[in-house]
Amino acid sequence: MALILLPLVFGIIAWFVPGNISRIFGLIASTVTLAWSIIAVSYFEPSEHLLVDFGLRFVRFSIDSLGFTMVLLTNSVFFLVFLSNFNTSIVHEKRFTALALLMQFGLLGLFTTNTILGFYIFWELTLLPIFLILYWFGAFDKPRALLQFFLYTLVGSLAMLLSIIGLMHLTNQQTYDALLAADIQSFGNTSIFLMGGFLLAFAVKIPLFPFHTWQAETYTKAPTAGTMLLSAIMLKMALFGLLKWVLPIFDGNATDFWRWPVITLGLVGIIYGAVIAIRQQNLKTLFAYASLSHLGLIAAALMLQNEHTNLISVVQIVNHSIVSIGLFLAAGIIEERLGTQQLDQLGGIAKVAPRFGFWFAVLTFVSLSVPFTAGFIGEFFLIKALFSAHTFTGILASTTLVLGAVYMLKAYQVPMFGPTKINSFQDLHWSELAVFAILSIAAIYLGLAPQCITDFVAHSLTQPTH
Amino acid sequence: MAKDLTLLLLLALPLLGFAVNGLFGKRLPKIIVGSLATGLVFTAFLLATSLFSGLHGTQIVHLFNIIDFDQLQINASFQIDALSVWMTLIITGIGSLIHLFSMGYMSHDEGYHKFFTYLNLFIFSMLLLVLGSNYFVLFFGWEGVGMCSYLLISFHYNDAQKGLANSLAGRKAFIMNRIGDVGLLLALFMLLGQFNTLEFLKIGAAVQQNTALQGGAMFFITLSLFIAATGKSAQIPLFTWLPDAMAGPTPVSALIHAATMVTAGIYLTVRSNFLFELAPFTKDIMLYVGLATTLFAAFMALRQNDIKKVLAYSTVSQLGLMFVALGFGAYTVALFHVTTHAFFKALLFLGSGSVIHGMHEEQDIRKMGGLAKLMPVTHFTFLIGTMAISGIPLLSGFFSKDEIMAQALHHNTFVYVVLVLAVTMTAIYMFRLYFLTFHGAFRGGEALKSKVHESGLSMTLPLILLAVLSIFGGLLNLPGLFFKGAAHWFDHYLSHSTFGLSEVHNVHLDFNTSIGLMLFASAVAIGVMIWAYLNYAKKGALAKEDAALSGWERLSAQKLYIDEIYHAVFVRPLLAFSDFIGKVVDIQMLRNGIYALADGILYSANLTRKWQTGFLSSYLFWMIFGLITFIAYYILKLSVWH
Amino acid sequence: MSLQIISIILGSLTLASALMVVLSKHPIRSVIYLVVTFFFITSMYIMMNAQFLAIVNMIVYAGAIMVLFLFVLMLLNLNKEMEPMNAKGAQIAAFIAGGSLFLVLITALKDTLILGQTYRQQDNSIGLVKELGNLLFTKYVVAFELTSILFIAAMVGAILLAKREKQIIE
Amino acid sequence: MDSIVILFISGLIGLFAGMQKKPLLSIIIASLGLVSAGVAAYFKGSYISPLSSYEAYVPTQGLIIILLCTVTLLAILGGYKRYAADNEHTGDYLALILFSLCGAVLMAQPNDLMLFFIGLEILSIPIYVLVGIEKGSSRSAEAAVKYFFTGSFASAIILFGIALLYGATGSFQLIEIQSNLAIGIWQSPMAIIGSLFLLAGFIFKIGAVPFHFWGPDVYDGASNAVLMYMATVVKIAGIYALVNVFGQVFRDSYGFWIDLVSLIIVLSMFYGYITAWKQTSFRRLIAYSSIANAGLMIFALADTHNSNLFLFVAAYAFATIALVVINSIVNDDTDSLVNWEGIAWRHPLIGIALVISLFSLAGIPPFAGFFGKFSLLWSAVPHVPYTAILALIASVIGAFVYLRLMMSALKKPTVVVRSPLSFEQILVLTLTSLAAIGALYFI
Amino acid sequence: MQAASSIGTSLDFFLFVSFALFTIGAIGAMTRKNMIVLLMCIELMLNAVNLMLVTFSTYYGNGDAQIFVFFTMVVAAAEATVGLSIIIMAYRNLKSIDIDMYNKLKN
Repeated sequence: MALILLPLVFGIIAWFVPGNISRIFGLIASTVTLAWSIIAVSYFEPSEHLLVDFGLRFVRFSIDSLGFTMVLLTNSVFFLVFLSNFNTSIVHEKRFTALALLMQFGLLGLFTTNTILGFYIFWELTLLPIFLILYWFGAFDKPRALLQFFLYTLVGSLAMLLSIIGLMHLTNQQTYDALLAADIQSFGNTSIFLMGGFLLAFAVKIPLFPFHTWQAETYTKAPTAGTMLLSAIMLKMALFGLLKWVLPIFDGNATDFWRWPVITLGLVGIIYGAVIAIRQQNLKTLFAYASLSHLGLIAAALMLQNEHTNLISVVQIVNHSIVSIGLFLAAGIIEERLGTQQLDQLGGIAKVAPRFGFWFAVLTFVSLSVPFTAGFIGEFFLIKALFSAHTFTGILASTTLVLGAVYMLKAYQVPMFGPTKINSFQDLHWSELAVFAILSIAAIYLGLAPQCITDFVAHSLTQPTH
Repeated sequence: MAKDLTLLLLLALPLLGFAVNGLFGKRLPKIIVGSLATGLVFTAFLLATSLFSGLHGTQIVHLFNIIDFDQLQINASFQIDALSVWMTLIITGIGSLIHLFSMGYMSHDEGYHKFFTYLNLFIFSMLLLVLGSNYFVLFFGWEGVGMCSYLLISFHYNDAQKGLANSLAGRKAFIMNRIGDVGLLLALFMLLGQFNTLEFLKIGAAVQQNTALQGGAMFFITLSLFIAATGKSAQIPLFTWLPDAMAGPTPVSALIHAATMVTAGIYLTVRSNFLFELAPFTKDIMLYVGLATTLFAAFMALRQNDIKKVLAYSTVSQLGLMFVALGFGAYTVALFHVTTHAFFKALLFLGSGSVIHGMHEEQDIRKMGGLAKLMPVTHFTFLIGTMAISGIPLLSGFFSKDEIMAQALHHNTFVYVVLVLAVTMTAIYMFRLYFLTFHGAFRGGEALKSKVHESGLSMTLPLILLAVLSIFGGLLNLPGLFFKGAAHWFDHYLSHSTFGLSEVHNVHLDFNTSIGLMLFASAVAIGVMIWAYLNYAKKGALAKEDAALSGWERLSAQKLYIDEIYHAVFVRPLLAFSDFIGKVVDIQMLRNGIYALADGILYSANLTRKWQTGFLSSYLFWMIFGLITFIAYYILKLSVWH
Repeated sequence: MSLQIISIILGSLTLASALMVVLSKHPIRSVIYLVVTFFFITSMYIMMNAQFLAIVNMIVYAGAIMVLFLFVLMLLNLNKEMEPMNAKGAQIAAFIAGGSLFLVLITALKDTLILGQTYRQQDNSIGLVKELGNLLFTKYVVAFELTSILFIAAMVGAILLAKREKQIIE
Repeated sequence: MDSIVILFISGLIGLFAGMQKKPLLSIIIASLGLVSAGVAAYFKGSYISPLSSYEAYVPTQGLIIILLCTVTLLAILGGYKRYAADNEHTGDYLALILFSLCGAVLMAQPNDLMLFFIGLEILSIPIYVLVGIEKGSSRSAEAAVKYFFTGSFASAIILFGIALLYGATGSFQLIEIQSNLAIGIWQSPMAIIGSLFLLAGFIFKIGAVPFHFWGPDVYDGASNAVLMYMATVVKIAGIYALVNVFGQVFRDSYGFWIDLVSLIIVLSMFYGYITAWKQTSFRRLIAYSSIANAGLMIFALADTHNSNLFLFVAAYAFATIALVVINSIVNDDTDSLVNWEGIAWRHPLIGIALVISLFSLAGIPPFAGFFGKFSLLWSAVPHVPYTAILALIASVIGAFVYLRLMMSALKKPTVVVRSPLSFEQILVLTLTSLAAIGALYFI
Repeated sequence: MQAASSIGTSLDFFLFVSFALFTIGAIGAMTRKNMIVLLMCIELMLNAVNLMLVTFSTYYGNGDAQIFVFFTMVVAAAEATVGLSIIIMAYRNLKSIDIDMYNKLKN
């Protein structure tokens, strides 16, 4: 219970903390939550469910090993976000600390809720803090881009709300297990529509190809911490929803109906994002499109509903969080110190700031999913799954390797290599260094021993469903 | 020491060097950094020799499981057999020499520790590549060396004159390699789909048990493997990165882009021989691709003026030669050439490195000349290298090339004729290079001439050792003409414990043909040497300026315009496509579409608010209108229902 | 028979005077026509034997309320003709709207406008004061009492609004 | 009936106490009246009322009465500053509000069309007056004029409908009307036309398209204090009356009018939200948003057995009151959205209440507005799925309106101006915020 | 009872008159600009309803409708009072009772 409520409590306290110690408070709060979840996981029997009930009608919690993985991921991400921004101005604002912690609460709720309406509530609950963070601390010159982000997510989530209402009406159930047990297939085409509603929400959030246009602009204009939160953990909500809720519940004709459309969109996204990223001049925009490319792969692979692929996709989800924190941190560091992210204004930073150059390179290679990193395991098995499903999809999906090299290396070497164009560049602060180190170690550890996640998650993903 | 421990130690040593130099290198004195890296690789070499001496049969060393699902198991495990140990010997042996060389060559470089860090990482990756007992671990190494290659090519990323050029060359290499990697990846998927394992031995066993596998599946698998090989081993169509990769420091060119990494494709093919044997069509493709590569690369090398570029095209050409051998199914022959090529090409590159070092980073042979007196050791060793690669009799290159020619003559006369042409060109450009560099008058100006100096011991020692190896390397696999007992030692060595190779037998020509072949080859090589001597050393012919070139010379100097063609056919359309979808589709159509929708709503807001006129009469009118609508709705509904 | 003719005549006169309320330009005349209309309506009530309502209509409506109207008109000194007519288009639109409302009403209700045929003779004493009084103070006493709220609210409101505040006298 | 009597009496007392020119006294009396009316409604049936014989005519029990009293209490507290400023009339204003609330209570749960009509008038007439209390303001006068004429016109329409219904069924009692119509409303066009006129009148009261025109102008011209009352209570009473009449009496002809109602819902929501987009004045914005919200409320008609309306109207009312209270802090005489810029920085409570209220109105969890919308849609979706889809699309546009407002309010100003809040403002903002959050625990 | 039966045949006509009266009132409300006349037009509409109610009352022989008419008159009186005071108040502000002058609030 404290696992879920802790961030809420901290988030409320954070409003009353004076601004000058808010960054320390944020760091402590996130450390405590992380530590708490680590302790909790050590007592957690992965094959069991941890039930938490506050006596609410529509919101109940049940934590399984997948949920726990996501909880750990969430807490780690928030810890890293606070740590990595320790030296930036944003954490001096108690508003940020408080909102971030509230958002953490929303995410934890989402990952642990056991009711479908609870899923929706937490889904939207996360939107509120991130919206305020983006608005207050972002560089949105026009409200348009920010509103576009909201429009898209809202359209998606309202479609999901309709689907949830329909689902609850049809099955007369609301908990996860009961919904799993319900015979959705007997509703025929209705179930296809219902799943479509969910998929629309997820497609916006992941994002899948034609629904991604909010992403690049939002990422670019958002404060670094906000971008990290968005891409490292918020997008994962959709994948989690797909993995845990939608695919198992709608197993059957609805999934069969949507499988190839979604895979197609995912594939289009993979190539589309990568191709666009090649020519981007803004670092964050480039990473945003890269993210589109990477997540399209996970989404497409998830639709295959292959047991092993599902397990591996969790690894890939974690990996993507690692990568996006790292890359956006790098972009943020550049932006913060030089005030620009335009590639043509940058050059030769590695010379001035060798430590930064080194760690950025490591993260670049992690995102290129070279072997020894979690990304490799992830991409290898996901593409393999797509390849087994259809040769052509596999071949198309594997182009991400080549195109990824094209844009990632550009993103790395244009600012870091070449003649030095900048005057001074303060090398990494210890907090940033720590984040980079943690991320790299995690990526390499998972690259060599992905089994630690897959075994744990397998308890909740390989249970016989119907 | 137990073999598995030896092996793990062998792997761990370069990794240790990488870690130590990476973490503390900046604070350690250069000498310690360099000797640590070199020493570790050399120790690894010693361990490799111990493995070599104690080698019998194939042994698997299992480390841990990477993925362990019920049906699917992927292990981090290693395989000790003749092939892997031999490759290990080359890598660590040549590697330690080049490390030694680098200690001198890089001594003035700021990134000294970084260089050795990367170099050790490369050695580690390369060892993974060759030692892995399955394709997965192989892939680890495969991509790892690609990554190191990138880092090392773009090592001098901060160069003020060349700007981003170095790192762009690195990126080109990485991307081209990645294309090949995709091939390997697809092959892996197909293998997993077909055999549900990636272990060499298990796949081999499955192949042997089930002979019905011949056919489509095998063709696609091997084709994908070959695509991977073309990427890494710089074959047509993915060869253009290798000449550009010369942007890296010269020891890197020697180690990665001549001796070891680029031969990974050959290694892969040899390792997968049992698969290739089932796919004759792929072998044919391989043969002709190799043939074309060797010919065109040799042609392109003819009029290059950058000392390293000549060597780079030469490498491409030699690699093509190896693929020709592989195309004939002569795996050991190819590997033999890999070995000798490693010796003499490393020698040549290091020699050129020594020249460049002595010339203070000048690489253009038009500015050299007469270096023989200024740099005697370099000159002498370089000459040996040149002779070895040109096929001057009794040097290592002579034997290895001769084997390939023999295969060609036996299988396909056309191929043989083309090969002769290529080999002749090889001799021509090599001697052109040699004479222009070391003979004639110094063309670099007096100021530079006074500064030119012979390199130090750490650089010349590797040169000498490699020269020795280049001379005697041929002894490893003597043709069975005279010393029958010592002949074909290498073939036997490889076949006896490498899976699949024992079943493959090379053709051996009869005595007369062999002698004839050898004599012909010797005549060609020596003839070219004499011609070159007369032309360049005596007549003093010089390399022409670019503007003066015409006809075939221009084509050669411009590398057949392949880069330009690639740029026009692939790069430009991709960029244009990227711009198109990035700016037109994404921004203008999709995003502005959303904005247009929003604007439409905004605009309609302008209309709807006009409805609220402010006049009470109109409000009352609309209320009555609403009432009328209600009643009309009723009347309509009634008439529809009845 | 004669009643029917009388009712038709009365009805026509009612409508005619009502139209004059709408059409006459001078507000005072409108008031007068309205009083006339009420008078005709009252006579219809009498025809239907709704005596109490007829009297109330005469006294309260035609008497009190209309006097109030006149009073306000005089008070505001607006008895001169000052009303600019609407734009023709709006006028026509209003007439068309009114006409169509009437038309759709009649169309929709044409089948039920047959009260005369289904009319059964009823006790015609219901409109008398006694009957209505009984009803008002038994069945509808709640409503009757609640109207007091209405009145007091209206009274307070009217005073609140119409009272001339000292501070805003210009 | 008890509640009505209590309200009336406290209104009368307040009226006379107002002569003391002590605003505090008036507000205390009014508050006490409201609280005791609510308490009386809550404990209805557990005590013996001297008025129990009237209960058959005027049922005054249930949450709805309590809601009306609570909302009115918040509204008079929120507007207290305005009422107190004119201390000569404070008692009159509050009395008018209490009288008007009597009408609301009377009409919200009608079982007799006659009482309903009287209730409607008791509700409306004081509001006509209240809209015009800003005597120096021509806007206020215009608003009063417009509201009065459109309102009377609508009364005539409702009356016409009632008359037609009476003509068709011979009774004003809803139960009798229902039983008389049970043989088939299709036999009686008169009843149907009557019901349509009645519908038009209801829609006028809650201000949905196409009878919404009074809304923006009147809200714009009225003072913030009055707006708090009339934007909430009138709508609540109107929608409850609509649901009770249509959901019960005309349940049989559901298939007939539901399409029309759907059309009204969709038009209202789109029209309201779209037009709200371009407003530059806060009260007009709230007016248009309330048109859209009225459309949403009409969803309660979709399921005649289980309307699930309560939560939504409560959330709507609380959020609206909170926003208008906030508006009254910056926009007293003027009414421009420009003044909203950076308003959240004036006081933390303003920021919190504003964010919560706007998100609640936009229907974003975990605030009451979401649960209100959810429960409405929960009942409606099986019956009118396509309308629900359109409504959700419209509410995206609505979310935009609220978000833009919120963004402007949250923008950090260059110079942070603090405005102290008075006690009753703090009370109102706190209560509304707590209610919006607390909804989570009551569903 | 000749007279009574003839009144029966007149009922339809009274209803017709009532509808027409309502319509005329509505038209007047839409077209007239003078607020007092406007108020009168609305009174006309109310009277139309009254007439209809009395007609129905006669038809059903039921006094309820006549009671309703009584209340309608009450309401009309209250409305007229408030309406007229609003008109006076408005006149003081804008010095006009032309309804078209009251269009500052719009859009």
